[in-house]
Amino acid sequence: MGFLDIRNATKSYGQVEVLHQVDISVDEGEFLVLVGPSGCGKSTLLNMIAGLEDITTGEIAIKGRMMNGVHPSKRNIAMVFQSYALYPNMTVGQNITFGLEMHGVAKPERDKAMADVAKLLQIEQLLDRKPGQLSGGQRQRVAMGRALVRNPDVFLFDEPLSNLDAKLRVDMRTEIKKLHQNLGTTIVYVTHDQIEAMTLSTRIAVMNGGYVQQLGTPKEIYDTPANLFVATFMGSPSMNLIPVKLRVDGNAVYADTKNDQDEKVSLPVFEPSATVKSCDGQSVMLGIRPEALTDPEGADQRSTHVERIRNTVTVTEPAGSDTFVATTIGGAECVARMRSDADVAPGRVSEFAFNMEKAVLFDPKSEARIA
Amino acid sequence: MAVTDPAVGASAPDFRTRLQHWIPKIVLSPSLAMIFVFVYGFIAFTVYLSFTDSRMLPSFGWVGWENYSKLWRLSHWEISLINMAIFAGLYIVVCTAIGLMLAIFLDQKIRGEGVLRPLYLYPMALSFIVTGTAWKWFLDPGIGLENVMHTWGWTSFSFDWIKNRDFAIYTVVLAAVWQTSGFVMAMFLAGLRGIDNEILKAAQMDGASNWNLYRRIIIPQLRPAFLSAFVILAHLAIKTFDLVIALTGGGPGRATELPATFMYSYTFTRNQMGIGAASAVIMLMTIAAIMIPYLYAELREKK
Amino acid sequence: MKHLMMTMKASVAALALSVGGANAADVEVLHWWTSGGEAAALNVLKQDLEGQGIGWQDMPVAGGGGEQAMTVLRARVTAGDAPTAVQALGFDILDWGAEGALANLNDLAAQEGWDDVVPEALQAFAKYDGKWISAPVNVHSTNWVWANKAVLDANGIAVPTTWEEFTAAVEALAAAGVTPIAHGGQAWQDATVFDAVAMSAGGPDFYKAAFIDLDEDALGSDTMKEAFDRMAFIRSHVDENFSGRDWNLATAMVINGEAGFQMMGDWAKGEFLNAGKVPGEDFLCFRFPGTTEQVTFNADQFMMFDQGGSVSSEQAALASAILSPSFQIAFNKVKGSVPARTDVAGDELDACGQQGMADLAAAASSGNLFGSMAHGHAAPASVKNAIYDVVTAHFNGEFDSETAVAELVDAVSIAK
Amino acid sequence: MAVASSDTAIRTGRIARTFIYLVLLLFALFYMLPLYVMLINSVKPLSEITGGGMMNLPDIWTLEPWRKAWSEAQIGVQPTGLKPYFWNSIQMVVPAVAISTILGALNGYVLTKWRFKGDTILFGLMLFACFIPFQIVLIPMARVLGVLGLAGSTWGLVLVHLVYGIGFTTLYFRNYYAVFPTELVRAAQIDGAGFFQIFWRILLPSSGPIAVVSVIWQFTNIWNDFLFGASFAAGDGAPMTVALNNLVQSSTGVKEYNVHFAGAILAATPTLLVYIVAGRYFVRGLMAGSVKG
Repeated sequence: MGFLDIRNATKSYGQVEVLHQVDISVDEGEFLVLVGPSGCGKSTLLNMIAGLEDITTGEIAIKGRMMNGVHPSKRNIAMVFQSYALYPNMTVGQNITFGLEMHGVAKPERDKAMADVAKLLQIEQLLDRKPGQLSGGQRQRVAMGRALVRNPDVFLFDEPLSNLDAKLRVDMRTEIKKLHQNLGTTIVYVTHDQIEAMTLSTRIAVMNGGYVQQLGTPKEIYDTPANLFVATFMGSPSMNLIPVKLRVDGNAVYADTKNDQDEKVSLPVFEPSATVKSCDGQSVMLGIRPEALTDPEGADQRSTHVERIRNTVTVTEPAGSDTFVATTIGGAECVARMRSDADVAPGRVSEFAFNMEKAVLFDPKSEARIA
Repeated sequence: MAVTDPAVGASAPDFRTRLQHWIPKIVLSPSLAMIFVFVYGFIAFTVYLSFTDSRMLPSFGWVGWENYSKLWRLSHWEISLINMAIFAGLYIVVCTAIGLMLAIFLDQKIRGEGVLRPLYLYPMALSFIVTGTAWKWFLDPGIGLENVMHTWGWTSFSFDWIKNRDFAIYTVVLAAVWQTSGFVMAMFLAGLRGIDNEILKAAQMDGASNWNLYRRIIIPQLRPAFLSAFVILAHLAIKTFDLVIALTGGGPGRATELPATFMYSYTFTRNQMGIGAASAVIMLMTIAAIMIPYLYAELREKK
Repeated sequence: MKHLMMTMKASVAALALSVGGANAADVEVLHWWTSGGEAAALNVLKQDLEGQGIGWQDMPVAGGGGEQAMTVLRARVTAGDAPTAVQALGFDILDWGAEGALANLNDLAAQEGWDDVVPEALQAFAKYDGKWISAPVNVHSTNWVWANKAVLDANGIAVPTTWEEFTAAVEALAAAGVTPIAHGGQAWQDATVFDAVAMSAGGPDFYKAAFIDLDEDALGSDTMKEAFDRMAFIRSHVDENFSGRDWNLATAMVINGEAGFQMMGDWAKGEFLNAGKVPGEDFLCFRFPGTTEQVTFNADQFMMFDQGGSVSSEQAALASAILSPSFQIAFNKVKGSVPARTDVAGDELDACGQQGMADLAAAASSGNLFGSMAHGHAAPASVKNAIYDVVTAHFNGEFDSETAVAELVDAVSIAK
Repeated sequence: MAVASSDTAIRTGRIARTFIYLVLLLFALFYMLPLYVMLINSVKPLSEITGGGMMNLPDIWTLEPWRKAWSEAQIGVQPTGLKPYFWNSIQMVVPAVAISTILGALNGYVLTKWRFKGDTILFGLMLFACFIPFQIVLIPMARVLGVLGLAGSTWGLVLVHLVYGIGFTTLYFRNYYAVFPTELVRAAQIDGAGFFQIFWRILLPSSGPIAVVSVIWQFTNIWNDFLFGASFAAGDGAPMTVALNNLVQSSTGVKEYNVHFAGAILAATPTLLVYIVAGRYFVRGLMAGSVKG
C-alpha cells in the first residue's frame, strides 16, 4: 500500500465513461507527473484526487485513509492551479493564509507560517499587494506559497507553468524541483508538456483517451515505451517509426526494409526475445529515437550494434549543439540527430548509423511494443 | 500539518460534504418555490379561468372554448394583435439601430461622453404616468411640435400622427424608443468596450475601412449584446401598457390598442374576465413561442 | 416565523368571517376623488364621522373614472380584505350586489325614509333584490351643453333647443371662423355626446329600448343610423386636434372663446367657476337640443361591504352622514352635481345647479330620468364598452353610419 | 469612461467627427425634450399653461407648484402632498431591492459554480418568468397575499416585487459569475471554505459592477411600479407612484398641470439620482458580464 492509492478509479458523466480503471500507487516523497494531450483525463484524475470531482467507481486513499466522499478541505491536500486562482480581492498575505484561517488556525500561528513561506519563496516584499499588481512569475510563487503554507500530505499541481513565458517556465521548473528535493513532499503534477514531465518526475503516468497508457520512471517511459502513443508523445523530436518486415534466420532476427535508392536493407534486431522470434514474416514498426540515428562518427561508442545505411538527406536543420537531418527510410520520414559539424548537405547521399541497441519494435495492429 | 482529522475514515461521505452537497439546492429552493407558485401556478390558474364563465370575479363554471371563440370574433382583438406586430417589430428594430449607432458614435473617444451617457440613459428612470402627458403635449399638433414650428414661421410643417388613426401607433413607438434606446445603447457600448483592440488593429492592417471594420469585424462580435438587447426589448414590448394608457388611451378610436391593454380592459373594466384570461393565454403562448427556442439555443450553447 | 404563522391564522379566521381589514372603529374608504375640490368636499364627510368618534382610513386610487379603483377593489376583495365603503357607479354596484358582497342597509333606509326622497331611477342602482346596498351621494346629469356667451352673442346665436337650431348655430360659428364644438376624442367623451344625440334623435322610448333593454331592433334601426349621422355632423365640426384631448382642455377652449359649445356632464362647471366665470353672464348651460325634457344621469354612491352579516355601526353612521341634507348640499356645491335626494333646498347652489335640481325633479316625476349609457348607468360594463368601441370607431372615421349600426348590433350581442 | 478603450484603433476624419458630434447632440436634445416640457411647465402659473404655449418659457417663474406638490396637494381627502408617501416607497423599495439582489446573487452563484443535473432547465424556467405580464397575476396574487395575511402590508408588496424581480437579478448574476474563474472556487474549497464562506469572501467582493446593474434595474422597476402598489398597499401605506397617480389623475376635477409636472419630477428624483450617480458604473457592470453571455 502506497502513500496515495488510486484503485480502479473510473469517472463517468452520465453514460459516458471518461476515465477508465485507473490504478496508481504513489509512495511518500514521490513526484508523479500525469502527462497527456488535452482531453486525456489527466485533470479529471487530479480533480478526483483533490475531491473536486466525485469518483464514479473505485477508490482513492491517502495515507491509507479512504477519501471517497471526503470534502476537499478534509483531505489535507493543497493545489496549485493553472490560472493560479489567486483571490483578486485579497492581498498576497491574505491569499496565503486564507486556508489556515478557514481551518481555524490562530492569527499568530498564521502569521508565522506566512512569514516562513514568504521567506522560502522570496516574496516577503509582495505580501501587501493585490494579485492584480503582480507579474506572472510572482503570482506563480504566491500560488505555491498558498499551497506550501498548509503543509499538506499531497501537493497537486494543475499545469502550473503553462501560463508563463518560455524562460520563466524553465526557471520555475528548476525551482519546483528544488522545492521537492528540499522538502521531500509527495506531489502529483499534471502537464501536457513532456519535457516538464521528464525533468520533474520520479514517475510518469502517460495518459490518453481516459486510459493510463504507461506508468513508469522517466527512463522506462523514454527507452521502452509501452506502445506507439507513448513512443510518439514522449520525446522531441519524436521517435522515428519505420515499417519493416521481420525475418528469422536461426538465432538472429532481421528487420528488412529499403533505403531511398531502392536497395534492400537488413537491420539485425538486438537481443531478440522469443516473442520477436515468433513473428517471422510479419510487418512491424521499427522505432528508433533521433539520437540513436546519427552520423557514423557520432554514434554511441559503447554500443556494439551500430548498423550503417546509405540514404539521401532531404533537409538539414542546424540547431547549434546538434544538426537535425531529415531523410526517408522505407517510405517513412525520419529525423536523425547528428553532430553539429557532421558533413551533410541536402540532396547528397550520406551514411546514417543505427544504434540497434536502442531500437524497439511495435505491432502496428495492436500498437503495443513487441517485448 | 495544519489540520487533520484522523477520526474520519469511513467510506460514506462525511457530514460536511453531504451538507455542502445539499446547501446549493437549499439556497435555490425559496426562489424556485416562489417562481413555481407565483408564476407557473398563476399561469395555470389563468389557463383554467380562460375556460370558465368568470366575469367580475373568478368563477368556476366550465364553458369550454367559448371564450376563445368569442375572442377571435372581436375585431378589437384583431386590431390589438396587428398593432402588437407593428409596434414590437418597429420598436425592437429601431431601438436596436439607434442604440447601436449611438454606442458606436460614443465609442469614438467623444469629449463629454460622461455628460451624454446619463442623458441618453435617464428616460429609463422615469415612469410613464407623467412623461406620457409630456409626450402627449409634445406630439399634439395644436400645442406641441407642429405649433412651435408654425410660430417659428414654418407654416407648412405638419406632424399630427397622434391624431391620425393610421399613424398613431408610430407615436407610441416613438415614445417607447425614447424610453429604452439609451439603455440599449449602454448594452452595446459595453459590448464594444469588451472587444479586443488587437483584432481591430489587425483588421486595419488588412486595409479594412471603418465601415467594413464595423460591418465585418465589430458588429458580428456583438452577438451576445444583440441577444441580450432582444430579450430585454421583447419583454418590454410585450409588457407595454402604461405607455399606451398615458399617451393615447388606446385611441384615436381603437387605433393603438395592444394585447396588454386589451387584456386589462376585458379582465377589469369590462367584467369579462374569461375573455381577458383567454387573451392572456394567447399572449403567453406567443411569448413562449418566441422565447423558448431562444432560451434553448442560449442555454444549451453555454453548457 | 411564529409571528407569520399567527398572522396567517388570524387572517384565515378573518376571511371566514369576511371582515374588512380596517380597525373596528374605523371606516376604510376606497374612492377616486383626489382632485382639490372633490377631496376637500369628501373631507367634510370625514370630519363629520370623526366628530362621532369614527376614524377614517383614506384609500384613494384615481384614474380612468374609477377604473383603477375598481381593479384595486377586486384585488382587495379577492385578498379577503375588502374596504368598508367603496365609491362606485351604476352597474358595478349591482354586480357586487349580485356577488352577495354588500351589506343590507334596509333598516337604516326605512328609518331615514330613503325610499321617499331618492328618485326611483336612481334607486334602481342603489338597491339589489329589494335591499339597499349603497348610499347615493349625488346625481350628475350628462346631457348638458356648455357655451361661451360672448361667442354666441357675437354671432347672434340664441340658445338652441332643437337639433335643427343647433346645426344652424354650429354652421354659423363655423362660418365665422370659430371652432363650433370643443371636444376631447376619448371613448367616454365620444359616448357622452352619443348619449345625448341618440336621445335627441329617437326620444326617450328609443333610448330606453336601445341602451337599457338592449333591444336588437332598436339598436339596428334607422333611428340609430340617424344618430350616427348626427355624430358625423358633430365630428365634422370639431377642430382637428380633438383626438385624445382631456375634457378639461376642451372646456378651456370654450372658456377662452376658441370654441362655442361643449357637450359634457355638469362637472365641467367647476372649470368655468375656477376660471372666475359666472353662470348666465360668461357662460351658459342648457340641455342638449332635443332633450330639454330629459335628464340622463350618473350617480356616485358608496357601497357598503358586508361585515359579517350585519351592518356595522360605523357603516350606518357613514351612510347616514352621506344622505344627510347638509352633506348633500355641501358636497354638491363643490362637485357641480346635484343632491341625490330631491327634498333638499338648492338655494346655496348657483344658477346652473338650481336648474339642474329643478330638471332632475321634473324628469324624475315625469318618467324622463334615464341612466346614462356612457357612464355605466344603462347597461353593464361589458356592453357599455362594446358600444364605446363602435361609437369611437365611427367617430374617428373607421366606419360609416350604416356599418356602425351593424357593428353595434353585433358588438352588443357578443358582450351581453 | 477610461477603461479598455483608451487605445481605440479606429480613427475618424474631421468631417466624420463633426457629423458624429452633431448626431450625438441631436439625440441628446431628443432625450431631453420631455424633461424640458415637464420642467418648464412646472415653474409656470396654471393660467399660462391653459392659455396655450406649452413649449414656451414661462413669463412668470414660480416655485409654488413644487411646494404644492410636495407638501400641500390633495392626495386623498387630506392635503398632504407627496411627502408622506416618499417614505412609504423607501420602506418598500429598500428591502425589495436588497433581498432580490442578494437572492439573485446566490442563485447565480449556485447556477454557475454548484451545477447539478437539471439546473439549466430551472434557470430557463426562472428566466421565462420575467416575461409574465403583471396584469394576469393580479387576482391570484391578491388571493395568495390574503391567505398569507400579507394583504395591505408593505411586506406583501416587498414579496410581490421580490417574486417578479428575481428572474432578472438571477440572470444578471448568473451571466456575471459564468465568466468568474471556477478555479477560484475550487481553490477556496481546498482551502476549507464552505458554501457561504466562498460566496461571502471570494465572489461577493468581486461583484460590485453587476450589483450596480441589478440594483439600478430593480430600483427603477419597483419604484415606478403602479399596479401592484395600488392593489396591494393599504391607503396611507401607498407608495409614491400611487400618490402621484392620485395627484395627476382626476376624472372630473380641475387639472393643475404645473403641480402634476412638479410632482412627477419629485417622484422621479430618486431614480434619476440613482442613474446619475451609479450610471458610470452601469456600463461597466453591463460590460463585466451581462452582455457577454
